[in-house]
Amino acid sequence: MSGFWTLLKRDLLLQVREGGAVGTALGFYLIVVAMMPLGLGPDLNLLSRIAPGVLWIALLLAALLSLPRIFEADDEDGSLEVIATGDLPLELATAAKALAHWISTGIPLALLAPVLGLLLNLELSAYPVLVATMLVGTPAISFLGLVGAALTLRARRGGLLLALLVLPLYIPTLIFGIAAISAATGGPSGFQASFLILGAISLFSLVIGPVAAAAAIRFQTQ
Amino acid sequence: MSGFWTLLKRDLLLQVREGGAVGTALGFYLIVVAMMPLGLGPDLNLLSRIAPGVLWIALLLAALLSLPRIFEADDEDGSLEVIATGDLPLELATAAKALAHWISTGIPLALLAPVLGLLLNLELSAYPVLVATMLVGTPAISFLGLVGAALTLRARRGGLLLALLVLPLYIPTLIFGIAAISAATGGPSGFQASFLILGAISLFSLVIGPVAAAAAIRFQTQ
Amino acid sequence: MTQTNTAPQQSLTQKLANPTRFMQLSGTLMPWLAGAAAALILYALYLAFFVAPEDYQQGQTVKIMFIHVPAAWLGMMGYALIAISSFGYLVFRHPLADVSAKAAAPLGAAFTFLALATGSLWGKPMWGTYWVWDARLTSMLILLFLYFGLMALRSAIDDEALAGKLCAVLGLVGVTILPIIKFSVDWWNTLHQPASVIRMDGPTIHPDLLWPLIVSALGFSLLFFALHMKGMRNEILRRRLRALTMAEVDRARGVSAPAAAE
Amino acid sequence: MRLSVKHLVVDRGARRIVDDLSFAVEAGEALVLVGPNGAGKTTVIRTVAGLIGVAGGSIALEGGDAERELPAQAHYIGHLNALKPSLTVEENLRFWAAYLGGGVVDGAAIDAALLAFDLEPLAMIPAGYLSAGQKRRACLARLIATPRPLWLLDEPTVSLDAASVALLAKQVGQHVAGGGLVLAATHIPLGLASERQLEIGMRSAAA
Amino acid sequence: MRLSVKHLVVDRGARRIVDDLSFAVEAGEALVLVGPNGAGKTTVIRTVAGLIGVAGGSIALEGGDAERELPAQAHYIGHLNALKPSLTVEENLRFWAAYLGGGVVDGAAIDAALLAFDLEPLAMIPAGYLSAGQKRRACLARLIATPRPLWLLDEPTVSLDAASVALLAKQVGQHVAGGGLVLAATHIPLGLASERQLEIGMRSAAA
Ligand code: HEM
Ligand SMILES: Nc1ncnc2c1ncn2[C@@H]1O[C@H](COP(=O)(O)OP(=O)(O)OP(=O)(O)O)[C@@H](O)[C@H]1O
Ligand SMILES: Nc1ncnc2c1ncn2[C@@H]1O[C@H](COP(=O)(O)OP(=O)(O)OP(=O)(O)O)[C@@H](O)[C@H]1O
Ligand SMILES: [Mg+2]
Ligand SMILES: [Mg+2]
Repeated sequence: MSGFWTLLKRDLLLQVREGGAVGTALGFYLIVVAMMPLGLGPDLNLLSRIAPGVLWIALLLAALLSLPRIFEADDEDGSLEVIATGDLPLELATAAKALAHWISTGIPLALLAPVLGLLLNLELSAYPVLVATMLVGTPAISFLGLVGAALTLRARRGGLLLALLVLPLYIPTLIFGIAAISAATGGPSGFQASFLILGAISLFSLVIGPVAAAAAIRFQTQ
Repeated sequence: MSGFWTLLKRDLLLQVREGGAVGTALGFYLIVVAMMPLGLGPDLNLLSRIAPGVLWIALLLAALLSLPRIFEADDEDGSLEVIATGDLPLELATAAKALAHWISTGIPLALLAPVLGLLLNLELSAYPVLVATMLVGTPAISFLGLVGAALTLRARRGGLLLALLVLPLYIPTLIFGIAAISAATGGPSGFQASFLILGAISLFSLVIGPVAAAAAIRFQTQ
Repeated sequence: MTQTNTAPQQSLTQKLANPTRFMQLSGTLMPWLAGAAAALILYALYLAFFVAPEDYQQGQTVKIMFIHVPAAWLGMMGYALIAISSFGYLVFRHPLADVSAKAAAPLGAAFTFLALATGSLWGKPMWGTYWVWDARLTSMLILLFLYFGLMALRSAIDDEALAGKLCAVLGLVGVTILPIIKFSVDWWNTLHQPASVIRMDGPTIHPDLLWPLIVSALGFSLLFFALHMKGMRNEILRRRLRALTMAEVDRARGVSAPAAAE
Repeated sequence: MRLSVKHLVVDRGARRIVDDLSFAVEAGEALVLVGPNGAGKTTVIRTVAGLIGVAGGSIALEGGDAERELPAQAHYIGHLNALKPSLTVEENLRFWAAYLGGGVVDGAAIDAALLAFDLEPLAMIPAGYLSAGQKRRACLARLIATPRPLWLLDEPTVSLDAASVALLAKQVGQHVAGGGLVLAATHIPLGLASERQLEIGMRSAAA
Repeated sequence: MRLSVKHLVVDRGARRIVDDLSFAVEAGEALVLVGPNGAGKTTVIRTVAGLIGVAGGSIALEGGDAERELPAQAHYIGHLNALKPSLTVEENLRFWAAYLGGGVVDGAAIDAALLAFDLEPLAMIPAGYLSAGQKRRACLARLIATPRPLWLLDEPTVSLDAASVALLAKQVGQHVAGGGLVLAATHIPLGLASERQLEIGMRSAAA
């Protein structure tokens, strides 16, 4: 297991060393949210009604754009092949990389969401629920995204293809994430149920993501 | 100038040979548009009202995701450096690449838009205007995107950073694109003005894009 | 045919000569600038709180204006400064221009952010909400994004010289697109919203409010330049330190170089 | 210890690249694969490293650690250097030592590795700033930082100058003298005191 | 024709890599840059190819085509092969011939180029399926497909087997015999009949 922490630590160190990775994701999140009123019109009532959806969709897209980097750099410079010759099972190595992605992308995005809620005139009472829901939902984004990143490693047009593969997998997270927030802010009841399902999806992807990703990588080193 | 056509032809050939580039962009476009009702709620009136905005935003994102590939592959395998030693000025070489991007991404996306309009309950009368507007607006997407692709060539976290740089530049195109469609479908008048401004923005980016991109690339071969 | 004039003395040391003069000049200028800024801002605050009348409509909240409006102006001016510096760097290759552009980005972003923050705080009592998608607000937000883009690009590239050049390209592209954004956003809003934009027009400002505003704007401008100068000084010092460390590394390598060459 | 490859068959794409190849490397021996371009040297080394699946035959490290997979007992040096440009040479090396050594980093081994490839003056420089040969040396230092019995070297001398090739030859010699195993592919003589060569034929002619 | 480099100064990052270097290559001459790893060979070649800006001094091709920039009269072969994996060897070659030759492709020259590097059996194979040495040969074929007076070769023999090195030496010999100019950097002798060597020292010691 110590290899797991070594790898996690290095990935986080690289994020810090290569500067601004977190900031870039946050900036993109901010811009996509800001583009929505430009596209959909500035009516505050409308915006506050669709705010949970906009925040979740923009979060998905911001996470999506950072996914290719999970394996790309390690593949290009040959590190991935050396990682594959380590003691650590590849399943755990990929899990470490997904965890690093969640820490460096998922958590900051979830924490930024309330600020963007202001721009969309989201009800103040929704903010704690918003953050909690996103913190519980984002692991699924990282660990399912991991599979996409691994599958498209050697495919040309990585980013686009990755998005195409992964977005459908994200749909349950999206639906229950929005449902949980809407329920908590006076929509139809059932907050607890949505929240639990969201957690279950994340746990499920925690298991299935690394296994599938490791298999995909093994095929591609051939 | 013959180098220009040679390069354009090769880039298009590679798109064909590497199979499905166009298909992937179209698929992503479809998914993002399909996600909107999931996120924003299935109210058809609402959807048809915001349809032009949704179609434009999704188009921007689909184009955005394909931008990194403009220079990436040529940079990784060393082709870009050989291209720089050609007779063709680098400004024209980058213009050829942007043109190839527009032909292989901008045009198909613009042509697909009406089909997706159906999903969003867009008024039928809007369809010809929609396609015309997008065909006139998408060159700006490719040629401004070119600058972002060139600037982030050697930067880590290419895709995300690229998006962060380029999205603000896309905002005028977005606004006038939507304005033109809204105006044509019974919104406030002024279709012609919006349409002409959109064309002007595209022409402007046709000039500024290749020049800035060539400068950025020259700095980076160092 | 590549032709470059022989200029053996146009070396790194020579390039550093200019910054050296800048360091001397700015060193003597800094305290005065900072002092004047502090004095003017204090005077403006005094005017704002003890002299200026309350607005009959806005009450005490009008005092936010004395920070908000200068911040908005300086936020926009910051980008102009970046554009001019970028041009200077790309055309004249003057290293100080790059230092200036680099120092101006976070500063301009900070003032833009200040304008946004004070504006939203003001918006709550005036409009009943922190944010509306009004043209001016939106274009200010986009300006903030342009600043973010510049800073993100710089942070994403190791090689500092390269980062400077690329940021200069982006700075120039951004400035050509900036008026288009401003114009388009203005247009967008009037399309979708009735002319209910809540904003006082310049002429309606009471002279008693105008005078403190001018003093405050002057004070904040001096503050901006003082901070900009400080930022440039820091950056020059940081670059010198880096050059020294690199030289150290080179020297260490030089010692063992013959061993490698054997 | 003994690396024994028996009746190895490897396909890539739809083509049979290696057909019924058998060889063995004893402890204390260096085997160098030679052959023209496209003969299949890279394919064999990557297969032994577990990066390519076998279509037939067997690969085993007899007398090795039964608990661990063969690839986990081998160092694989491929065409790429596996260096992060933003980390310094030493940070790169420490990471690999920790990762490949199961979390334990032996400070003395790191120093020895830096010394072995004359990297001490470069230790604090980000790997992105190195020249081609300097990068290759930083990559090779991995061999020393974590001890593993089997070395798989695919064209290890690429970009190295004569002095650096000699450094590598010395390290390979010491590893072999200490009972290690080396399987290498190269077009340029490694200059080892004792090496056995295995000629791999042009398969495509036969296929 | 004459490539004349005078008092060249080149900086990379903040460091001075080349300091006051002067040399000339006459028509019909091959100059080989030699020196230890990190000496600056790659830097010099890339600078002549116009890929790195000069900090001082001059680079000129005297007697060359005054209408064209120096890089447009030179072939630059760097560490990377500039091949598209999804195009066949011949398609790759044709593209470069068309692009570098200003749109004109001479079919006979393409055939000659394939023949020169023994690529005819591989002509129809996508470049992605080639071994390291085969890729390098496909890259080198560019030299023959479009005639340009100055060849800039940075470690051209990387991954090549002995037979392929001989093919390259023959082509370089013919180019030089026909009045061409060659500037190369390599750690392995190219095996040319006549070559002049220029030793590049460790510049950083002087800086
Ligand atoms: C986040 C919200 C806000 C932003 C981004 C913002 C932005 C700006 C900008 C950019 C300017 C300078 C315009 C120029 O001189 O051309 C400005 C000036 C001004 N703003 Fe705001 N503003 C905001 C909210 C408010 C609010 C709520 C009020 C008061 C109701 C207000 C009152 C003013 C006034 C009085 C001026 C000076 C007008 C003039 O120069 O004629 N602003 N603001
Ligand atoms: N991008 C860079 N930034 C800063 N310094 C660099 C960069 N690339 C190379 N260097 C430094 O420049 C020097 C010369 O590098 P160069 O690649 O020219 O050497 P070389 O002679 O080709 O070596 P090799 O034989 O290893 O290929 C080296 O000391 C290297 O550390
Ligand atoms: N990905 C691939 N798919 C299909 N065939 C491949 C692939 N990679 C290599 N080959 C083929 O396999 C054969 C052996 O390649 P390999 O890389 O093992 O050769 P090598 O002996 O290492 O040659 P070199 O000395 O040039 O490195 C070659 O004929 C090559 O064309
Ligand atoms: Mg090989
Ligand atoms: Mg080199």
